[in-house]
Amino acid sequence: MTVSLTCHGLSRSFGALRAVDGVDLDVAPGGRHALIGPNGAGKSTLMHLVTGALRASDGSVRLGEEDITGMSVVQRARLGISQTMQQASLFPTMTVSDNVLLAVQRRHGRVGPWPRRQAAARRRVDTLLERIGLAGRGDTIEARLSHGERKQLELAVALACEPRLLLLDEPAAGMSPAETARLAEVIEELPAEVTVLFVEHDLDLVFRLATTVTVLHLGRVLLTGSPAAVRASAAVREAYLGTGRDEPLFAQRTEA
Amino acid sequence: MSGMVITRRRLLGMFGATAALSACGSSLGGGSSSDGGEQGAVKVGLVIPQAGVYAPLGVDMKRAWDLWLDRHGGKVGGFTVTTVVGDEGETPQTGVAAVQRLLQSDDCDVLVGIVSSATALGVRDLVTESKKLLLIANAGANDITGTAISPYLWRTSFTNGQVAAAMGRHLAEQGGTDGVFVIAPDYAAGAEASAGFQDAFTSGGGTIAGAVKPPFGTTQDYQPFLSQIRSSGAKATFCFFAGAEAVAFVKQYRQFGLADSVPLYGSGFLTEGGVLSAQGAAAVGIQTSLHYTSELDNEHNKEFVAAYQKAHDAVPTVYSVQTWDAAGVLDRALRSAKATDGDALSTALGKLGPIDDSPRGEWSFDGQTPKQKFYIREVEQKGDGFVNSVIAETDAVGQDG
Amino acid sequence: MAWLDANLVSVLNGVAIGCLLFILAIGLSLVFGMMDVLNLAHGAVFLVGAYAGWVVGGTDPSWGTFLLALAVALGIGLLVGGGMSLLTEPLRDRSHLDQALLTLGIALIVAELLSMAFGNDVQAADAPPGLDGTVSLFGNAYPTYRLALIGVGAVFAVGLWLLMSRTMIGSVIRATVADRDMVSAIGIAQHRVKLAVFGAGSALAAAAGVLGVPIYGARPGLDSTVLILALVVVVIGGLGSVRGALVGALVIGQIESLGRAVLADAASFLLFGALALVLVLRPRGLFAGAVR
Amino acid sequence: MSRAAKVVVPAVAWLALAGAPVFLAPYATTTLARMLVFGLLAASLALLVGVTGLPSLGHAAYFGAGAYAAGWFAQHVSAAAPYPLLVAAVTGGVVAAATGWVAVRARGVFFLVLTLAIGEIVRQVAETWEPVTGGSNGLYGIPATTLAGEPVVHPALLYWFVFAVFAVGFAVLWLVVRSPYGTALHGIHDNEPRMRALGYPTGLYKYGVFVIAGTVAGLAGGLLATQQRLVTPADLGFTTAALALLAVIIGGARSLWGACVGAGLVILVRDSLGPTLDGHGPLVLGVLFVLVVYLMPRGVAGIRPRRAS
Repeated sequence: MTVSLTCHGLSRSFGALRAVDGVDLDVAPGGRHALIGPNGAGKSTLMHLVTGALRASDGSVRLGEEDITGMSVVQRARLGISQTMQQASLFPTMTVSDNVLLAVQRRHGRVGPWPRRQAAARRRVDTLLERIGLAGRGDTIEARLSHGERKQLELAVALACEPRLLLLDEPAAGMSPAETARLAEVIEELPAEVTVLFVEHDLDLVFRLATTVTVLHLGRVLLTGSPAAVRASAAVREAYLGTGRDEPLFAQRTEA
Repeated sequence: MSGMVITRRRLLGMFGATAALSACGSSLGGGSSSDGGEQGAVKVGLVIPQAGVYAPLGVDMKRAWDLWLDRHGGKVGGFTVTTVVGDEGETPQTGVAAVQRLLQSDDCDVLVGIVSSATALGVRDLVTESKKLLLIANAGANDITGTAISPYLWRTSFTNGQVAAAMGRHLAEQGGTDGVFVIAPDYAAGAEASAGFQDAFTSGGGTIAGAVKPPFGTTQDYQPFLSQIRSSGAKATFCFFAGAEAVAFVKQYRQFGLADSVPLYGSGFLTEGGVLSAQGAAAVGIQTSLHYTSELDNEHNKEFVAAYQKAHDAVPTVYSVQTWDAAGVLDRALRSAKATDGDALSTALGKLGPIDDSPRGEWSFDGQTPKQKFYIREVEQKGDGFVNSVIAETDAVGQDG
Repeated sequence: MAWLDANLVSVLNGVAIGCLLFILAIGLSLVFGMMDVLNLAHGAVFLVGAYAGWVVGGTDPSWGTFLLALAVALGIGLLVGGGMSLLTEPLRDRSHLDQALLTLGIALIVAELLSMAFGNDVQAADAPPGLDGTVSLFGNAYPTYRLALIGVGAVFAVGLWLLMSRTMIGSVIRATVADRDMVSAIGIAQHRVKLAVFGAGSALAAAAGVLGVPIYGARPGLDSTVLILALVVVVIGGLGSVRGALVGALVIGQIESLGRAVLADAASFLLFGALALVLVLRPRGLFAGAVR
Repeated sequence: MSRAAKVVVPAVAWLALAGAPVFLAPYATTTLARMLVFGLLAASLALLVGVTGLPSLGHAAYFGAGAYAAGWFAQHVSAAAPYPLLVAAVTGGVVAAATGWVAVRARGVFFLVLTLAIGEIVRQVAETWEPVTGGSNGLYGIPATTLAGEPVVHPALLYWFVFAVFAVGFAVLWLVVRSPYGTALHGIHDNEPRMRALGYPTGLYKYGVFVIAGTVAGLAGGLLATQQRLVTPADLGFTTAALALLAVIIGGARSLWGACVGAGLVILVRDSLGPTLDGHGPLVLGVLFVLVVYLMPRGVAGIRPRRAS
């Protein structure tokens, strides 16, 4: 049940720019693996290569034993890869419940063109919303949610797919401290057999959740190790500060 | 529920019967019918295209209808006429809806008009089931008074085959133009005209050099077909075109230098009415067959043309005359039927005999469509305008030419 | 030999018709490619130009009146196009369908206004002096005006190519086709680009109307016939590129000319048969490259 | 709208439609029947445009294909209900299946152009395939539909027949919208890339709804042949497609009911008002198009356009 994610020599170019350049990445089954690095390091591109939104120029991606390099987004999703996106974008004219229901019915129901009562699916939706902190917001139209709420909903939708591999792209960006704390709890409460790979700028969160951290720099892997090893690494400090960037090391970014 | 419907219908029926009785009564009271005799009223639905490509024909038809009423004191066959105009538009979608409205909502007694054959065929069942008379003043599909015949649809115009066959017979009789190329657009009327011409021409001993069907409605440029005519070595060309296509074809026929080497013949719509002024000098010399031209030298036509010009400052066209004659035969039918229902009028039309006061010359019904003479006309310049002068006329022929 | 002669004329004629179609379709293609607006009023603008050519130029135009008509049509086209750009501006954030339907409404209104102003009769006019005769080609008479159209089309094509490849305006246009948001991000006001392209595209359509009068005339219903042709051209050629519009126009010119001459029996099916073929094989047109 | 109103209003509307012939004169009944026919076409288009976000300019092709099929079948095989209508629905679906795969590959404005082109191709076939379609004159003299051997010609009976079939077609659409599949279509409308990320094969879903909408449009076409007993190339032309879209927009795009109300208005303007306007019918329709586009604040399809990702 529990799967690993293995990237080998993974590359992606945009014209002359090699956004991801020969990355080897091993995410252990049931691991909590964080991906960090300065802006432009290739974190999001790497995530897209794993979800299938972008196709690799070179290298391979494996989920457990299965080579998924040539698979479409849809096929990968059906293998159990689920994701939240950096810019929260769901289904703006649907209710919060229906947003989650879309994921639940894909995972559990048969999506036929005739009505079903879906009582079980609705119960699942309510349970998830409660777990994520959106209880009572089920009948709200998605477009009316606050930014933080929308990020929560993203996570709820991703979890509703009952993924084997969960990819989180900056899950805490734009969240209030209280929301971030709730998010951390939710992730910590995830079943151990779910493998998690996440990109995050909030290092407190990273060090709280991650079992392994990979640092990307200029499209390459700079370092993979335990949180403590990464914190102590001189090379990481160099990568963040030595390239002339003036942002403080590992500071929490606020971003719209 | 249905009880209520029946009650309604009964009520309507009673109204209708009352109206019919009163009409009858006044007719009896007035003795033998005369021009001044008040026989009642008739509501006529005039179905003419007011929008779309056929709209110019609608104008000519409306003018003729108005002129007829104007010259007969607003009465047809002794009945006071109320005219309701319905816009036929360009397609049966609008045409059928207009007829439906005139029959069912405006309660018209008689319908006159209809330019498009598709619309005429499309309203056949509607008209037949409501047992009202429809006098078709243009639509020329053979089937309207052929395989799709209904006792309630009569026609004062022509059939597509009949017009073209007149030219076929004429050319065959003339001889010397063996090897004629036939071009007509790829739709029902074009096919009927093409077949009508070819049958008449070949059975008269002529030979066909080739035939082609340009796409209907979308052909702006006839060069590919003109090239074909040239390379076929034809001695003459027969064509069937109307409206914008007639203008484009005639102008391009001259632009590509064919007009001087391969004489052009056609069904009369090629050079009739508004299209002739658009063609201008390019049309000079073209010979066409038709059952009318404003140049006809007969008493009724001269009077008609003068009155028409006075009233509308325009020269009448074949479309005007067809509508004028529709009014004329309706006048006779109402006079003898003394009723406005379709059955009585249809019976009356069947007994009508020759129409001797038409601007087109004498004609009569053969079946439910005219048996009439055809004129071979040639386009000439007259003053600063152009006219179709008569150079020959044929014997009277019916539906199939 | 006669067969060959006849078909050489058809090929040449296809080029002439293609040139006219190119001038007509380029505006539609650019507005479509740059602004994502399907302008269903493009045919109506052509008809406005045709009536301008007939009214200003007269049925037997001199060079003076013909050129004046061309100038008038360019002016009116610019105004109409600019107007449509402004009218679609409030719909900027709405779906493609809204904008297409708005232009359809405008097309119906414009066509109806034209028929009210100029009647429903078919109008035709001659070519200006010197071009209204015929020349002998391969032993066959051929209208001089159509040969001249090839020249005009070539001038337009070269001019537009130079504009697109050698000028600032051209690079903005190409960049807009490729990535509209990028262009606005570097500080070029999108609504200005749109106004300019809409105006210029419509002006060209109106000019095509004047140039087309000696062949097509001016009449109700011409707008929709021409719109369909222009749409087929841009779909076949691919959207938003001058090269695509040119190739599409020349291909359609040949289909309408040589194709109809050679395959006369299938003439009615040729145009849409070719379209269907392209749609199945290359749904984004023959020259859909960087275009979204 | 309150919960009670959500039940009461549709109930009253259905009852009024069912009882209409009792209160209305024959012409009004016939017109209402035509509105129902066009309404079913518009509702099937609303499933594409409003629910799924596929703005088709060629939907009349399937309507017309169904109409021709029903007319041809009634003329040559049997006019006994429900066979011509079944043939119509199947034909609509088959033609949609044969052409839809080209269309659903395209996005945004390309979808508009491709569907328009498909519509024109189908219309051209209708104009030219004379032995079957009757060419430019169309299919006329279609026999009246028979029910238990009796021809249905009386305006009220014909209306009830049309109404019953309309109800069936409408119910199909309604059920689809309320099914899990309908929820998925709504999701595709809102955010297609996201639906793919959830594991929905959206291309297949769009193709499916295209075929369903084509089938119901074919059924509506069959009703047209039944009701009008005439089918011509104009019935599947661009004008018909555009008017159906207009009806959908007037109704607010999302709502199947709204589309039917919009269809009623369009038919009223075109068929009842149009013929009395001295040829200015097209002008009124043009103004209607412009007004509707500006006055529908949520936009035609009720969506914010998304950037292609």
